[in-house]
Amino acid sequence: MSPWLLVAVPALASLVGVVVRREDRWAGAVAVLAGGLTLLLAGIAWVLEPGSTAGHVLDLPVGGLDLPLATATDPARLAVATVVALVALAVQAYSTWYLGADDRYGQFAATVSLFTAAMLLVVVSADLVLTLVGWEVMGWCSYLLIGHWSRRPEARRAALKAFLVTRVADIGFVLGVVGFVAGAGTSGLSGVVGAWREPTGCLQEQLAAGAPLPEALGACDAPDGRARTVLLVLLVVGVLGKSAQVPFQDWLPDAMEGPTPASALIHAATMVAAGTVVLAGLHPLLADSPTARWVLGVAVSVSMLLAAVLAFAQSDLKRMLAWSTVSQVGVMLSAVAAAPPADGPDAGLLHLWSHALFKSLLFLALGWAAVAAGGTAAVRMRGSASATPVLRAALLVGFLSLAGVPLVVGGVSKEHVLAAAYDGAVAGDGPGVLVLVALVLTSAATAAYATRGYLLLTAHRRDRPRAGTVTPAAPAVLWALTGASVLGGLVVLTGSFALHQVSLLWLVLTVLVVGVGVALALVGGLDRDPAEVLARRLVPYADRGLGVDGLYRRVVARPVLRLARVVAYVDTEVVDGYVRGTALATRAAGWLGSRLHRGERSSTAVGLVVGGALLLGAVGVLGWS
Amino acid sequence: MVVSLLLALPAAAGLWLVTAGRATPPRLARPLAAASALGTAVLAVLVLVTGSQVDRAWLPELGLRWSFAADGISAPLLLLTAGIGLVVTAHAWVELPPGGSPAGYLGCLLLVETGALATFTARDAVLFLVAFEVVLVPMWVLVGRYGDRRDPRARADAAGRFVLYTAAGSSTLLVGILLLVVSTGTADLRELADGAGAALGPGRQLAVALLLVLGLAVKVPVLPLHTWLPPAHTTAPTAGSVLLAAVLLKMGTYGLVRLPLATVPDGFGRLAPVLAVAGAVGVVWGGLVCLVERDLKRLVAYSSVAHMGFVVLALASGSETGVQAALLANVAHGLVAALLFVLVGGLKQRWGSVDLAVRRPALRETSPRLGLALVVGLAASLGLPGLATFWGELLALYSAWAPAGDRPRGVFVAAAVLAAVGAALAAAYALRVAGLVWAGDRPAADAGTGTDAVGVERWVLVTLAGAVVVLGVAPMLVLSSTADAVAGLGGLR
Amino acid sequence: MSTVVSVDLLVLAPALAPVLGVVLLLVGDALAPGRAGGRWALPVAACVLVGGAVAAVRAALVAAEDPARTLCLPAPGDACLWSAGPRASALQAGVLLAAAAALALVHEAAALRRDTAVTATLLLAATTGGVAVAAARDLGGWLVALELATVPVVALVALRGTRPATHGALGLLVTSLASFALLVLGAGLWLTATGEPTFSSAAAAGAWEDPQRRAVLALAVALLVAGLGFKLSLVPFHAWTPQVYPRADLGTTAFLAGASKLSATAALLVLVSALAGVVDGPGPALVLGLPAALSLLLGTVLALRQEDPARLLAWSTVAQAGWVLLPLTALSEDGLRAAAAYVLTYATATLVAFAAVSRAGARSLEQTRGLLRRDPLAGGALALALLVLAGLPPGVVGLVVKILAVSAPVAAGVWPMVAVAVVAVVLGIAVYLRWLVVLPGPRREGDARAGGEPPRGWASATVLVVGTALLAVASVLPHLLLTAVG
Amino acid sequence: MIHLLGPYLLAAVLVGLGVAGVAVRRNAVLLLVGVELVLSGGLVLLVTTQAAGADRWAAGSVLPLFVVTVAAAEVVVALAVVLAAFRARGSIDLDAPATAQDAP
Repeated sequence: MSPWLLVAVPALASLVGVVVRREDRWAGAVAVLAGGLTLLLAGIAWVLEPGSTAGHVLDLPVGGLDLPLATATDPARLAVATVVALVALAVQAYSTWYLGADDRYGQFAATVSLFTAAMLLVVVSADLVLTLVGWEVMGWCSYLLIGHWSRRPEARRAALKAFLVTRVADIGFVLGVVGFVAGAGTSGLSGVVGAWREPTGCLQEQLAAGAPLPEALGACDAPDGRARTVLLVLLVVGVLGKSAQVPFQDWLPDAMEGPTPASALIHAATMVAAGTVVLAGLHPLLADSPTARWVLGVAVSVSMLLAAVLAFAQSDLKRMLAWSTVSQVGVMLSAVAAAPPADGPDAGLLHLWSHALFKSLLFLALGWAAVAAGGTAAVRMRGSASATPVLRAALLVGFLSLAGVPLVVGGVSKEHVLAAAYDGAVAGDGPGVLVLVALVLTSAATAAYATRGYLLLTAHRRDRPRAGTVTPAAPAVLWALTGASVLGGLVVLTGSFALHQVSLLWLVLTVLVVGVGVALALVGGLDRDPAEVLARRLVPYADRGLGVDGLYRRVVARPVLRLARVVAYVDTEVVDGYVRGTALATRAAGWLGSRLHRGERSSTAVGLVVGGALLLGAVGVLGWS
Repeated sequence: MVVSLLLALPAAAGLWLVTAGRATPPRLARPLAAASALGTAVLAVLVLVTGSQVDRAWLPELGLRWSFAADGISAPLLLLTAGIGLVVTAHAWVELPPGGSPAGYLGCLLLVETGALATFTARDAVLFLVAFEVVLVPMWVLVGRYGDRRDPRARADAAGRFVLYTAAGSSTLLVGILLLVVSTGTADLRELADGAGAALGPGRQLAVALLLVLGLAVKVPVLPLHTWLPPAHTTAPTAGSVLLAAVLLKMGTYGLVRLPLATVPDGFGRLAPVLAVAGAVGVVWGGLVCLVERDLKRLVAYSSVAHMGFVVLALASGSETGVQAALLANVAHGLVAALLFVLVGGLKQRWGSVDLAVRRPALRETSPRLGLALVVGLAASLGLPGLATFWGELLALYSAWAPAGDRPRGVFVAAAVLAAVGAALAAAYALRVAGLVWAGDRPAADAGTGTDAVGVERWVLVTLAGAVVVLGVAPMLVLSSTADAVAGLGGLR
Repeated sequence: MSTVVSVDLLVLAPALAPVLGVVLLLVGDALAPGRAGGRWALPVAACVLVGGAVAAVRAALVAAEDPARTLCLPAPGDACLWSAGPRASALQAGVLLAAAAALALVHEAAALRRDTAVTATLLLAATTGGVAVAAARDLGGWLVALELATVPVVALVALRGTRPATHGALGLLVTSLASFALLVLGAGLWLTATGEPTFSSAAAAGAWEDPQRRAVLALAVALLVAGLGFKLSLVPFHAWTPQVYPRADLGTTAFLAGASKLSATAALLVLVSALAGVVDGPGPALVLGLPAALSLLLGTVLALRQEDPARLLAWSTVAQAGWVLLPLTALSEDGLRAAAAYVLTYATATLVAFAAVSRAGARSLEQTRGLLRRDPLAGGALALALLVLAGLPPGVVGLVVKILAVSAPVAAGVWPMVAVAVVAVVLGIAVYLRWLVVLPGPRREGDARAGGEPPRGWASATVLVVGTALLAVASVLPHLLLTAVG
Repeated sequence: MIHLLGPYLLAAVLVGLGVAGVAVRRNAVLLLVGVELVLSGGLVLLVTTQAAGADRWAAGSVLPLFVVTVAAAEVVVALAVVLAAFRARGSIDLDAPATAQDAP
């Protein structure tokens, strides 16, 4: 079975979905059936035939460049593909209820299908160009999904911001891809890795010999060590943007303006996590480049800790989940950044797997609760899940997982991440120590806000909250995801992810750290909002994401717009000036000429003849001799 | 034989419509024009299938032959032109601009198509120039007579600027061609390409390349020779804008491939860094202007400048990949620009103006079909994978990063970085338009529903959007057609 | 040693035909003065002109291999005073047909005047000179023929009798006299420099070799060019053109713009063909290039400002004269051919334009608004003529001759002229499009002529039809034109 | 041939005088006189050339005859035009206004 099928089914579904977008029932049926089929295919592939690589399905004759457009289906990728398909199916099924009354449900479902296809493409791609295709399409889908309720100005702005921030970061990603492909002469992942694995020191030598950079660049077109570092950093920048890591983190909380199922999809299994998959594919190169590892390590360490703290202090629970995503994606990437070459990146992928399950569960549960409560603010949602058993169960499992309690899926993966970071710290040439410290602190903070979230949502209320009217799809989805979150950790037993044995020590340490976090959250007792108790002063700042939005505007948006105005002015007044100047000069010459001929005097005419003859004679005699 | 028919059919129909048949009522003129365009399209396919060519002496004193044939490089452009010809004649059912007789308008459209087809099939350098000039007058009439009715002065200015600016370019081109012809002793493009300028000294090569590039750069247009484009686009009727963007600009890039790149590769190589920087700056420049431009039609025009910047950058790289990228991006931009101009023309017809400063209800609410087409167009404009522009522009970046061996790599890498930044700007302006027009900034409640695209307009949009998607998913449709011919260009390395 | 000069009447027929016409007219007028207002004179004149044109075409066809020569002197030298190759014959045919066209326009206005026979006689006399100069190879014949082509035209202009016309005639007269003096002086210097009374390459080559004689040759060529510059309306010898064109009657103006330019070019070609291939370098190119560049620039720039069609065409003539001279700066055989092809195309297009203006009776560009609807024949022909003059397809022949005109200096490497030509192309397009743009305009309310008045005059219609047909054929098959000019 | 210097000088002086006359005179007849002076300079030049070294056809001697004839014909036309101009506007000043409206 070709992995292309995995991509083609949801892509086709989106195409069909666009055609039948006016008919909600058809659109829903197409989306859910396609989602189910995709999951089935992914599962079958995972179970039956891992380990194949296929290339050259499309023959693109582009001169000297080799574009195999290869796909790869190793077990880890297929596992991730399966969980992506699962979450996508869950989101599609859930949306039939959540957006059932929406007048643009059809478009939404089609976009989700396309989004799924793009993510699956990134997952199965073993080709940088294919990866880029999926990567960019996801960005566009996120724009459509976040801006789904485009009647609201906030949604429009959030969509714009999400796309622009990620696209700006993508400058790095695109250039990185182009650079790697150019150096290798092929876009196939194995070819790129092979070519760049043993780089030359050409640039280094040229620069040391005193050649200026442009010349040195011209002299070294073979894969080069310095160039590799630059390209890796560029790629990392792109990944940081899509994954909403510092300094690009601020688009993600704003993206909560989108419908909750869209948030679940974007956060849990697709866009923000995609960077982990990409970097995992390039891990052999990354692990060899301390600079790139440090850039990534520092960014994700800051991100995960900062985001965890901000999550704790959010007054809006949906935004709390958003910040938790930033933090958890940081955790995934930290495994890639810190893991020494021998360990491989699979700890990060495992965390991607588990995060997909529990984060989608949390989002979908929260979405239901928010519908019941009529808003997502912490004050309003207080106790909104307390009356619905399925919600309580889902939230319990979800938050336990988020906190990283051992044995549920989140705990299992987090232990592996910690172990990888520890290995990295021991190996010593990467940011292992930093990452390890950040991870431990983040785990505690995560446990604290997870506790806060659970406490708030399931707090006892005098008035019995309404459960909201739901179709059977919603509870079914939640039950399924709850089950998956509980049992998902068993995936380590399948051997799909290349993991090291985790010693019991990590179990104990995790329990300890989580315990500290939970205890911290419970300082104020069970009835009070821990954020009120511990971080009341921080809340207003946290809600605004520390004002980074203003920073974006001041540092990027406004200067660019100012430059644009200058350019537009220069374009019409200066660049076009020479055109108008020519016209003006012609007219002036014409005016001057007709002034000269105004008299139309015959004597002038004769004078001109005589003068002209003299001039010509002089020119002739002087010129010819 | 077939290739002669290909040129004769639209020429005859067009000439008849602008002269004897000027008074033909629209009810007859429209089907006639559309039928000619359809016939031309069929003939274009036939020409490609049969490999028809014609080659006889036309002006032996000048070594000028009446020589037309299509090869892999011209094939996609031929089909594009024929397709766009169909689109614009069909569009006459949607909009017949006032200002003169409808038949004359349709005739001018067909004549422009003729000129473009002749340009893309000409196999003789001087004949190429003659064909190049054929489009000028009909296009001038389209802009100057059938253009925007509101401001006659602006109309005359735009039309005059178009024709004079491009004439300045083609005069320079003429000098370049003549110099090339007298230096090599042949005007046959194939022979010239085979010779690859070997007969010329380095100084002569540079002079020829400079003249050719300067002349063609006006048509492309390459920054800073682009200022004729925005007024022309803003003023021209919808179909005129479509032809201008989708066909006329392509003549410039096609010329760059056929003339300087193929015939004087060394001279072109020495100019390439300048051209690459101009292209990359054009990408950023166009993007920046689009961020603050108020008139949507002008905005699309400036986005054309940006897109053509990618094409120029790819061409300048001088590698086979670069030329392939340029040819692909060329066709892609033709489709996308056609789609956007049809859309914007439709909006202008409905709203009276396309000033972005006017707050309007969401297009996706009032006219969902137009909205969908707009989103496809804008997404293509920002280079979304899966749509036509992506491949060309990515490969353009690639070719700039890894240019031909004799190019100064540092300059090209810098240009690639600049162009990548420009691609991000493309996202910014595309989303600016999407935010203002598609998502709307006025509540829909007080707007009511607008008229959506129906009938011919709908099918025109569906066709163009479909073509954009198809080319995005299957870029090999163009690439495999051009591959052999590009590989055969002597000057590439 | 025989002293008999050989005479071949058939070869001389192009020049003899108008002479015959002159004789017929004079005799006829003497026998029956003022009969039928002298209108019978025009058909007779037209017949002899067309007959002469036929003879010229025949000569061109016969002379394809070897120039037709007559008036050959016996030894020593064995030179022929009349030598018409295909190019000269084509120009002769052009002169004759252009004169016929001018005659047709005279006919159109003939109702207004009584002295048609005189007009026709003068016209034929001037034509004779124009025809003869193309084939003249000796200084004497050349000078006489040239003046024969000029003097009657002065009288023609003055004949109108109005105050502006006499003013124009006076301007024309004094300029022509001055330039005649220059020509004589130039001829004298030529003889001094070369010691040969003929325009032959050998003579020029001899003078070119000797540095002292070279300077005299330079002065001679400069003065000859200056004298011809007046007839061609080259800047700075152009000032009479905008004075005369709007003030003379259209027929005379058409003759000045058509036949007169053709004969002047023919004379210039005689001179330059003696130099071509012999002299080279920037100096000789400069003597031709300076007036050419000035004409190209000044003519176009001023044409851009004109409102009166006749004035516009006057300045356009100045600019086009620059175009004729441009290829000659290359001093090569290709340049000669290009100049001949250019002037033929220019004359045809200009005559068509004058015929259209005459039909429309327009005294300003604005009055031609809507001409395409009002009078499709005149409007369409005018549009094509303007496009040819601008060098834009569908007036392909205009473009082709421009390409030819530029290719000669490109091949010779006369770059300044090429640069000027590029500028002139663009400005020229602006000139003609400015006129073209009003042609298809809407019907003007309140314009008396706009009410569907039936087109008049078969004579101008003939000029329009024949001229347009020539332009159209040459556009499709420019090869024919180039074959005609060798 | 030093003995020919005189005639050459004479020709130059005649031409110079004529050119000066043409350049400064506005009266049509006086201008004609200037032109004739230039012409006669040209004739002297021709004849001198003939004297200096005969060409094949004695053109230096023959040409002046032609030129004088043509010049005479020209003067006839010229005087006719001048006469017409005088009749039309009462002045033979070259710079008299072209139309009655232009007259001050």
